[in-house]
Amino acid sequence: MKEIVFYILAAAILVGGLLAVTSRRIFRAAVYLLFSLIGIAGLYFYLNYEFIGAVQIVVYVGGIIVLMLFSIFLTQGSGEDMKKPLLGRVIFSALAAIFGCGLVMSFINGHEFTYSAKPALDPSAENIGFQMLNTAQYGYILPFEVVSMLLLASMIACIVIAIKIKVPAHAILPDNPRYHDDIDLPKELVLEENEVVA
Amino acid sequence: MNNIGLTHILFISCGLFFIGIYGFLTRRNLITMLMSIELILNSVNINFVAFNKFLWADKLDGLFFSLFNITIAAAEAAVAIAIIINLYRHYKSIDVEVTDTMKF
Amino acid sequence: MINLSILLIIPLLSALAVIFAGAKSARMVALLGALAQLGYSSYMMLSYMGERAAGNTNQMLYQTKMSWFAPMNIEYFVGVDGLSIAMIMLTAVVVLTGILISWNVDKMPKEFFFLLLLLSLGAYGFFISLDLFTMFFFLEVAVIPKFLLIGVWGSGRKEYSAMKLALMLMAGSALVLVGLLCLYFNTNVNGAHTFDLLQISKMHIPIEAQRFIFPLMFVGFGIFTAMFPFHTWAPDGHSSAPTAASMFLAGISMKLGGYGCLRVAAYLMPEAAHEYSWIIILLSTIAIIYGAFATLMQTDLKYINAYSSVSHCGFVIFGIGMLTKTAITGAVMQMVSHGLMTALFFGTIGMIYERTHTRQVAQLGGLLKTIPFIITVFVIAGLCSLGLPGLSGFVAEMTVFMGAWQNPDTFSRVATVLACASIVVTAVYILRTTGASVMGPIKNPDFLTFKDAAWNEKFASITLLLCILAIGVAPYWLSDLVSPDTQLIMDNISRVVGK
Amino acid sequence: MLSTNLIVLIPLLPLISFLLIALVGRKNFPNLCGALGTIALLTSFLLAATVAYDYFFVAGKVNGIYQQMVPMKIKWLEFSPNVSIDLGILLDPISVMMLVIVTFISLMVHFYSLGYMKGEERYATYYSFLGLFTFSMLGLVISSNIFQIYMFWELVGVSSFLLIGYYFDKPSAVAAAKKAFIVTRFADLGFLIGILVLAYYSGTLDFQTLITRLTTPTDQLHAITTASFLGASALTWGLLLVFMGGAGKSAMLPLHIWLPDAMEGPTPVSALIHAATMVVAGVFLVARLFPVFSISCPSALQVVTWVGASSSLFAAIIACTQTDIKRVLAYSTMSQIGYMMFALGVSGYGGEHGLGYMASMFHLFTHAMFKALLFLGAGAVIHYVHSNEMKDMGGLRKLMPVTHITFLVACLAIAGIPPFAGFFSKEEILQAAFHANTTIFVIAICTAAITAFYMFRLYFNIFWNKEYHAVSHVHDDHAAHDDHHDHGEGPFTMKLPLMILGLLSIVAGFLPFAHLVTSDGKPLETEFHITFSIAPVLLATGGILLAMVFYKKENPRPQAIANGLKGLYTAAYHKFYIDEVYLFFTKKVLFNLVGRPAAWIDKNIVDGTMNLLAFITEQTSYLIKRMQSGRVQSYAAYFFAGVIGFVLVFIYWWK
Repeated sequence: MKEIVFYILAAAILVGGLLAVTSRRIFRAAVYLLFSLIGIAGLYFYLNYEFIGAVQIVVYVGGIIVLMLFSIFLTQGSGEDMKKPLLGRVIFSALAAIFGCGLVMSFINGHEFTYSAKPALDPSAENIGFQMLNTAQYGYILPFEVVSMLLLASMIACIVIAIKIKVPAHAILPDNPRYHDDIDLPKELVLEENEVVA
Repeated sequence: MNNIGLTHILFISCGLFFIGIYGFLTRRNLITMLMSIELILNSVNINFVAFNKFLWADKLDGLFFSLFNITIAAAEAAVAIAIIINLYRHYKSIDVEVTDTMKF
Repeated sequence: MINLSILLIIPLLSALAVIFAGAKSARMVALLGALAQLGYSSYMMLSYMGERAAGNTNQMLYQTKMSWFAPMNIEYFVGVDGLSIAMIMLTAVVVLTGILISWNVDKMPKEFFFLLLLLSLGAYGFFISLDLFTMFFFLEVAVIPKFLLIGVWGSGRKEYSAMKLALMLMAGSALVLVGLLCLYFNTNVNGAHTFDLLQISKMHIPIEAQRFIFPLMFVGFGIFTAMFPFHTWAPDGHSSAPTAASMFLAGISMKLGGYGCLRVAAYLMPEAAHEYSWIIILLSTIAIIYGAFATLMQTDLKYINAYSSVSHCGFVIFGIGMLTKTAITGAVMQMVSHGLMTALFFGTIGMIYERTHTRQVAQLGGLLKTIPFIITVFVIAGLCSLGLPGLSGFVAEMTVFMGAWQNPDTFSRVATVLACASIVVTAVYILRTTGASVMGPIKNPDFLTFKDAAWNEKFASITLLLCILAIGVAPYWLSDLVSPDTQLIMDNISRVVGK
Repeated sequence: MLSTNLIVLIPLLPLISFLLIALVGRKNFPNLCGALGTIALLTSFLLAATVAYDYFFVAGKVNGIYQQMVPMKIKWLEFSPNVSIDLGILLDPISVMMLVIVTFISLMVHFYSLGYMKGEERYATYYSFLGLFTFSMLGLVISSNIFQIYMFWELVGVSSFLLIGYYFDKPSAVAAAKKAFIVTRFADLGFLIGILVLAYYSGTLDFQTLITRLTTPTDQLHAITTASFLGASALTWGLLLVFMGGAGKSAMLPLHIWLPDAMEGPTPVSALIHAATMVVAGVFLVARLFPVFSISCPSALQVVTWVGASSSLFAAIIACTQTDIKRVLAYSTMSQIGYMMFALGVSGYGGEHGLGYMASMFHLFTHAMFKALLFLGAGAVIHYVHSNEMKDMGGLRKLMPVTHITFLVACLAIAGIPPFAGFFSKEEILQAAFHANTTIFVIAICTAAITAFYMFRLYFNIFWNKEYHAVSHVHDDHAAHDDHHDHGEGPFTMKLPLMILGLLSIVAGFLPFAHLVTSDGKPLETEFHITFSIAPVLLATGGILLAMVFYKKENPRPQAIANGLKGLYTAAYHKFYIDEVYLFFTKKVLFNLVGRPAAWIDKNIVDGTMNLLAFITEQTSYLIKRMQSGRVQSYAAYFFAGVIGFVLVFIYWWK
């Protein structure tokens, strides 16, 4: 029974992932990715790590996928097909991936893991929270704080990068001839002034 | 349960990783490339969790690593998307082939 | 008392002064600098001769030693012997005349003279250094300005030539650097390594190391002296270079290589020099003969002189390869002689070119009638090149031949006979050139309007001519100046080889 | 007596005259340069005559033997403690004799040129070159060191080059000058290597030491005769190579090709350089090393003999067909020098055996007189006619009486008719040859007959034959003499040397030469065999008569003979095609098969390799540059490939 669950999860993860990287509709790709991520969350549940499975669902499914969907809406029509990947590259990448996969799998297969015999620690939210905010040895308070700084920094970065500022063209990129007004350039190369952003 | 060991899970994560690689190498759309990266990150997370579960069940460190990974992946995705949007404003496209000005 | 650092300070100061001088007065400043340098060098030579006559038997005189980079034992260590003095005098004369000949350069004169003086600084530094690293440093100083001089002030395919020359010379100095470092790590002074030339000469470098280092050094310096088959920078470089740069290139720069081959390669690694001498002789004999024959077919005056330089510099390498005292003395004399002669040759070619705007032999003719002074000097330079007694070339070549013949094996003998045969070919191409370009009927009516040499050109030519005659008529002073030091080099060689 | 300072002045005076004229005189007082040069030479000649007198009659003889003296020796360049080039003066009978000949002929030429070269544009330059030549030649003859002789040898070569190329705007003159220099230079290569060989084994460059070491049984002699190369001993090689240098300068077969062309120079120059002095330098050189040749290496002397004999016959035959009078004289010079050479060759060393040596030197002496006279006379004729060609001449005997008479004297002298100078010297040579080798004797006597024939062919063609008609064309090099019929036979300055030389050509034969110049310095008693002389004189007379029959009056006989001997005649007329062989060798073989390939290889293979390196580098950089495409995915692919590569390396290879 458990095996069946596992294989279903595995199939969801792998098939979802495969479809996510091959589908030519970007919206569908996002949805396939969603399935794959949910499968991974399922795998965590299957391993009895409920907390991390929940985080996975909340962050990925609730956050990142939604973010991606928004950005898809912002950047392009979701309906039409994406461009076909270059055939040569597809072959190369596929071969490389299969070869690499085979290589790694053979290593995994050949390796004898020594399973731990010690009593398992309950991965409950309580235990996790206790150890994470612990300042003693093996406590994770410092990484926790660092990650919070990182999140703050990335938040600011997102705002700075994505914000729209109107500046005169020559003030931004004085040296690039592409942005000079007095040079005759093909039309598609000349940007309108209001399109130039920081 | 006994039949499903660490190896099985590692197979999954390995497959997922190379699927991600394949996607990253073939996809031309930046957002889909970002998706591939998410797959790769997730495969890593699976590994952490699986190792923790099977090899060091008395500890939680693998769990923490994947937790932080998820956090960082979120931050990364956010920044990446910001960059993608910015690029889109410049080039009117998010095709990776277009963004090749940093060459030679 | 002589301070050798002054030899470096004068060109350095005059180079700086040229920068701050006006565009018009730059040449005057440069001339004064060169004159001061010549004066000081002559004074140094005289006092050196005085010291030697007074019985000073130190190998190197006027030594100065300062630590430069202590962790690696790199020192600013200078000193001179007869060999370096001959080279320094040559440099001083050629630089002075080079400045005079380019008196009327109108494109960026300040930069031109600055680079010229910088080049001379490199050459002086190279000749007086006794620390291998310092020597290498100055060698590099003497390379870079050439690139600019040819690339900016040159003519014809100047970018190509400048690039070729700079790359090949750089390759040469890269080889030298590798050799230098290998040598350095094979030295041992109380557990530390040293670059000190005098100390290295006294210690024994393992023969396996010598076998590896010697070719590196010799080829590296050989490129500088246009050794076959690494000579191809010379024809292109000379032909594109402005007159003064050609003079410098052939007159001094090629001597850097010869001096290096002798002072560093052969002196410090005598066993390897002995082992490899057959290769050196082979290559240089090829260079001599083949350079001469290649010259026969050239149609451009500068190419003619460039190829003949390849042939003549072959004698330098040939003399070194023969490893007898007389041959090495001859090689040194050939360096000096060729330096003066080729500078004179290039100088007069420059003067002719300035007037006719062509260097093609076929387009010249009958110039002897219109510009007799320049042409007379040109012919004398040619006669010196073909080894006329009374001019310096004869003395040098004969010394090399006499020295070479002292090796009794058939291989050396055959090589010597072949090298001797080149003097016939030399005569053929020199006479063909002079016959076609300066004798015969006047080819172009424009030639009749030419003015003969101006004061600066006369001054330069006469200075060089006097030096050539001084060596040609009274060679013993040069021979006496250098032979004690070639004797030392030979001692070093015979000590290990037992020859 | 024999003050060193005075002897040094003999060569130095011409040098000073050269420097003075070249540096100062040419610009400031061009017209006085001739006089300056002549005065310098006159002084020089007087000094030389004094020295000769002192040497031969006062100071030179010790115990009845003429000694070699070295009054001066300066170390010039030291190669190794024993081997050095010294500049010195070596006085012995031959060098003193040469001093006199050179200064005297040079003086005559200087004097003659005052009139002949008058009005030339480069009059002063001409005199400066004459000074340079005379200096070099004098330096050559007094050399005490084999390398010193080589130096002056080269210097005479270059002054000859300058003088032949005197009319430098005439392409033929330039070509001739080049040819002369290059051919002799080629011969000098042999000389140089010969010097190297001799110097190496004998361990010295000094003539006296060298000769002593190589003629007496010493270690050096043993070493040089035992060392062998290609079957001949090092001594033979050395001497033959030295002789090669001499043969080049003396225009011996097959290195003679430059001499006829050298006639492009002004005629007085031909008289000085290419008849009387420089061309006998080869003979002088062999004479200088004669003890070594004769005592230690007779086989080399055999070569000298045969080269000399064949050259003399060969040149005589060619001379019969030439029409340019100076070329006839040039070939006759070559023929006479051949005489001197084989005379040396058949000679032995010392005493009675040294007859050939003495005869050779004697002939050198007399030949200098009458050959200079012939050239100067020819110069006068050319000056008058403005042409070198026989067909433009004829019947000049009434127009140029002095020239006619002196020329006749010279022709009689060279033909060996008694009592003119040539008779005596030639008799000695023939006697020496007769005693040594019959074949050589036959060749010699044939040559003598042919000589008489072609000289009188020349004489009759110039002075008799048809009546003289002035040719209308005017030579470029004599443009200044448009009014040539006004100057008649030429000024006094031209006539006087002719007369002096004519006189000497008559009386020089009576000099007691055998008492003065011999191989070992001891006087030699020669007897005069009247019976022996009959045959040569008769043959010579026959030659003269034959020439008279053919050429005294215009007649079709010469043409008929020429047609009869067509093959031989054409071949001789074209100098037996030796020039063509040389041209083929130099132009076709050396230039096309060596020079051109060398230049091609240099441009395409050696330089091509360098350029190929540069090209490969450039292309590689283009290739690598393309990898830096700016495409993230490519980078990722490289990265990925790299990771896999490292994984493989670390797992399978780097265990």
